[in-house]
Order: sequence, then C-alpha cells, then structure tokens
Amino acid sequence: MTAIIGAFLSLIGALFFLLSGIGLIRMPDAFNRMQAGTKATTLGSILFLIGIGLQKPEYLGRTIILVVFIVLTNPVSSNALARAAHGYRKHIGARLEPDALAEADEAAEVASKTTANKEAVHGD
Amino acid sequence: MMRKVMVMLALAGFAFAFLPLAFMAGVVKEPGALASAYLENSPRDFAAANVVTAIVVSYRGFDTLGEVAVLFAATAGVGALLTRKRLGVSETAGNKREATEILRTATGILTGLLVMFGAYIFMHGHLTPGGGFQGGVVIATAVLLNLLASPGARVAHGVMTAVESLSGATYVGLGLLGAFLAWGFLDPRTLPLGTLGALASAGAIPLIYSAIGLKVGAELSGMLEALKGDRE
Amino acid sequence: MAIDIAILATGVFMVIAGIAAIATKSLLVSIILSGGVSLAASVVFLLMGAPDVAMTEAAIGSGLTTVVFLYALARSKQADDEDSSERADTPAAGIGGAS
Amino acid sequence: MRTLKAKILAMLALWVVWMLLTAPWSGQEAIAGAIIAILVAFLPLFPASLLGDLKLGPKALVYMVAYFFVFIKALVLSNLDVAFRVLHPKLPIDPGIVKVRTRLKTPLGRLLLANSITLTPGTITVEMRGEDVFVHWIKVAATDPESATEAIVTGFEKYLEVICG
Amino acid sequence: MADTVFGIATAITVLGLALAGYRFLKGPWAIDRTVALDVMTIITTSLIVAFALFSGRRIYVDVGMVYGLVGFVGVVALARYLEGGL
Repeated sequence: MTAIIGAFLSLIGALFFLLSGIGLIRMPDAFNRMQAGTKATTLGSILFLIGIGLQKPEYLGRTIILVVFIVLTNPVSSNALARAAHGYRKHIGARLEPDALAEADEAAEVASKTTANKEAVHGD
Repeated sequence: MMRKVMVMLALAGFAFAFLPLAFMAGVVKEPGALASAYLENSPRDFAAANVVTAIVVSYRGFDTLGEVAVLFAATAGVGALLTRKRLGVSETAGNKREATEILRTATGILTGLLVMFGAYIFMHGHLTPGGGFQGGVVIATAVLLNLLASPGARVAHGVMTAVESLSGATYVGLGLLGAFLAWGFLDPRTLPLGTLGALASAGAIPLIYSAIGLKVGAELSGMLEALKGDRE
Repeated sequence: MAIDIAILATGVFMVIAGIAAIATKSLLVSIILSGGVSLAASVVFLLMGAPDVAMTEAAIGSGLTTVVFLYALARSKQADDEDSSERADTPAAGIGGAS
Repeated sequence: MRTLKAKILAMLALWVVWMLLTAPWSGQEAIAGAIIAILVAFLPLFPASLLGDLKLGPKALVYMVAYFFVFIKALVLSNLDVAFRVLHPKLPIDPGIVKVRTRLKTPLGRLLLANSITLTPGTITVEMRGEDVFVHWIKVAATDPESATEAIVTGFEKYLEVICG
Repeated sequence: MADTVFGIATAITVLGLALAGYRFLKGPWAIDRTVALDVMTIITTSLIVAFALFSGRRIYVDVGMVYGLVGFVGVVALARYLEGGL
C-alpha cells in the first residue's frame, strides 16, 4: 500500500519537474526562469524523493537528508544567481517595472559622491 | 575557422568510435581472468565489500602513494607560482564584491555538514563507492564555499599544513607497519580483518583511506586558497 | 534496453555540449558548457555501473575543475585590467553572449 | 554559554545526520559518528555559533511545528501559482523588484526568512541590506514598502520572531 | 502497479530534464545557462536516486548526494564570478 502511495507521490513530483522545464523554456528572462525553476524543482524533488523513500523504506534515511539539503541550498543558490543577474539587467533585457534595488544603488552612489566632495572641500 | 572544423571532425570521430560501447553496457559478460581473480580473492583476503577499494589501497597500494605524491607536487607548484608578486596584482581584495549575508549565513550552517559528509565518504570507502580522493574533494568543497562566501577570509595555514603533514606521515607509517607486521609495504592486514560489511573491517584500509582523505582535502584547500590570488 | 537508450541520449547531449563549447566565442560559456559535459559524463559512468568513477568525475571533473577554470579566468582578467589601467566595472565584461 | 549551546546543538544534528546516512544501525557506526560529530563541532576552523540563536522553550517548539505547516502550505501554493502562470497561454507576468522591511536581527532568522520568501508565491529574495529586503515579484501588486511588507513578510515574521529572535 | 506508475514518473522527469537541457544549450546568456544548470543538477540528482531504486543498489544514492552537493557549489561559484566577487 505504501509503495503505491509512494509511486503516486513520485508521479506528482515528476509533473513539477516537467513544469520547471516548461517554465525554463517559456519564461522571457532569467529572473522569471529562476522563479519557475527554483520553486518547481524544490517541491518536485521533495515529492519525488519522499515517494522513493516510501517505496523502499531502507532508502528513507538518505532521501530525507537529500531533501533537507535541497530545501536548504536551492533558495541560496537562486538568491546568489538573482543578485548576479541584477547586475546584467539591461543586457538580458529584463523588464523590471519598479526597480527598488537599482534606485537604492543609485541613491547610495550619489550619497558617496557628495560625501567625497564634502571631504575634498574640507581638505581644501 | 579551419581549426574549429578539424576539432569538430575529431569530436565526431570519437563519438562514432565510442558508439559500440553504448550498446555493450547492458550485456552481462564473463569477467576476464584478472578481474575474476580480484573478485574472488579480495573479499577473502581483505574482507572489503568494495573490490575497487581493495585494489586501489592494497593490491595497487604503491600506485596510490605515487598519486598522492604527484598531487602534492602539483599543489605545491600552484602555490609557489601564484604568489601575489608573481601575478603582479596589487590589491585584488579591494575590487571584489562582497557576497550577500544569506550566502555567508548558509555557509556557516553547511560547512559542518559538508566536512562530516566528506568524513563519511572516506571512512566508508571499503563499503560504499568513494574513498580518500572523493572525500578529500568534498572537504575541499567546504573550504571553497567559505572562500566564495567571504573573499577576504584567510584559511588557517598552520592548521592546514599540520593536517597535511600528519596525515601523510600516518599513511607512510601504516605502510611501514604493514611491511613489518604483515606481508609487505602497505599491506592492510596489520589489524584484525573483522566481518565483511561492518565499519571496523578490512584491516587498516579505513585508517589508510582516512589519512589519504585528510591529506587530499588539505592539499586541495591550499591550492584553492592560492588560486584566490591575494595571499601574501 | 532502456539503459542503452539513456546512455545514448546522455552521450548525444555530451557531444552537442562539447561542440557548442568549442564553437562559442566566450570563454565563460565554454567553461559552463564543459561543466555540463562533465556532469553528463558522470551520469554515463553511473549508468554503466561504475559508481566509484562516477563519484570521482562528479567531484573532480565538474566541481573542482570548473572552479579552477573560473578562478583562472578571473585572475587573468584582473591582470589584463591592471595592464590597461581600466577597472572591470562595466557589467558587459563577463556576460558571455549568444553562442 | 550561547556558544556551548550552539556547539551541542550542532553536534546532535551532525550525529543524527550520520545515523540517517548509515541506515542499518550498529554500535560501531554510532560510536564513530559520535567521535566525528564532536570533532567537527569543536573544530576551531568552522564556528557553528549560528545555531545558538535557536530558542528551545515549549512556545518556540509549538511555533516551529506551526511554521513547518505554514511553510509547506506556502510552498504548495507557490507551485500552483507557477503552474498557472507557466501554462497560461498569455503568460500573465508583470515583474519588478520591490523593497520590504524586516524586524529580524539574528542571522539564522534572516536566512530562514530569505529562504521562505524565495519559496513562496511569486517572489525571490535578491538582496538584503540591514532591515531592507529587496524582492523580485513576478506580478507586482503593491509598490510602497508598507503594503508589500504586509503581503510578503508578515506571514513568516511572526513565527520566526518567536523561533529565533 | 507501483512499478508502472513509477516508470511513468521517471519518463516525465526525463522529459523535464530534456527541456532544461535545451535551455542549457541554447542560452542565450550565460546567466540563463547557469539557471538551467542549477535545475538540471537537481533533476539529475533525483534521477540518480531513481536509478538506484531500479537497479536495487542502495549505495548509488551516495553518488547522487555528492552530485547534488558539487552542483550547488559549482552554481554558487558561477554566480559569484558573474557578479565579480571571485
């Protein structure tokens, strides 16, 4: 009985894997591809691996470690990628309607420039 | 253009030449004389469930010692070449962008897990796939993650050198012990063989593989730190 | 039978990625694609029943070698920038375009 | 005191992971795992003081369980949202980066918050600076920080504040 | 019953992997390839565990764990290179 439940859980997880693939193909830029890829593979791998663990109970320990590892690391790597992609937003043609991060960067740059000018004036 | 075409032709030729290999994988064949001798003897001689480990550590133990020595020479060469003066790069650390807080925190949590996983791999080399080299690379990966998360950080050189020297000395010492107590240099039968499949089995193989793993991990960490480029 | 098809498909992916790695002009894209080749090679080794080799290929071939290449690329670019006394502030420096 | 608590927690966690890895349990494996866990947790190279922020009172434990279910629900909802957007023939997206605020101070809490935001409907954490969190939102519904915080952060923050300050 | 359903699940997963591989080969930007590499690593890790189940050898799961770990660190290294922090 648990074997059949596990197989169906794996099937649902596989559908989410397929969804992540379709998302990578259809989405227009890297940020949105990341949205589809990260979320769908995380839930997909949880369901797929736990399904395998239910089919063969002696696999369950290792698949649980693998699931914890993926849930912990997958958002971190996609966060690092998103930050890297933000540096290239004009290149990759990403449409970002309000871009609060770019505004904050510009504000910080202007602030540092004005303080530098003040210091220069002070030095004179 | 011509060069690229030639390279692609060579690549296609390789693909064609290796095509029959793909169809042979599922076919069960009789292993050759040497292979069947190994398969038959190694569980009896060394009580190692993983035959590859028995071959690498015992039957071909001297080769493995040579490989470790070659790796040591290579990393020492990288370390000697990539000092700051030689590269002519003055203040590289200043130009580097800091990583996010998220990556730094996650690194702090993951490092212990990765080091322990590396230890698991090289301690179970005689039971599961993997062994000293793979476990050492996993440990080096943990150090690499720290270097990626905080480029300005320094790896404790003294600790690395101490670990490397100690594990290298342990490796050679275990080999000499085999020469005196058992049949020859690097013979693992200095400890009781134990039952097939338990952790404390296969004589000294787990100890030898632990020494190799720590040595490889320390060497590769030192190499990555040298590649980081801004060391004194 | 299914295993033969899997090996063949992974091998085709490896060949295409290898050709693309040669054909591209950007060094960065070349490094990424050769990392993909190594990951596929590791799967082929596992499918052929050599888990030790597969683990070595995954750990060294795709992890360590890719990172060493990336470090080398970053270092050589820094040396170039210092020579021409320009800083690599422009994001265009490392994006790697269409292959 | 806090460091010692962190080390002991890290040791226990590592030992549990070791036992899960070596599934058919035996005494030898348990002893070897304990030795390795103590060595790794007390190694001076890798400080594990992050786990010291975790609170272990009965209220925190109840909130941990509740947070687990909230997280799973948000994860499933976000995947259904992705499925809707990806499979819709017109791709209903309107992406942008908005700024939200968090009150969390401890590194562990901020990591958990960032990971939770990344795995919930339509959002990815891009950057964290002080109390500002910049979030890529696949369909921007609110641009001012207050209402965006209300929509994205508050649901997790009230649990994480109890779990790890 | 369970075997059939699980076989279908594996076939669907391979299809998802093929779509991600298409994006990996096509690009157009390095960052797109890296995103596709991230997705491919996780799907392949799951497939290695499924292969361990098919061939009935639990030790293959270890290979999958090393694979997932190395893939994560590789993607983080690529991201750090792209943002100029390496």
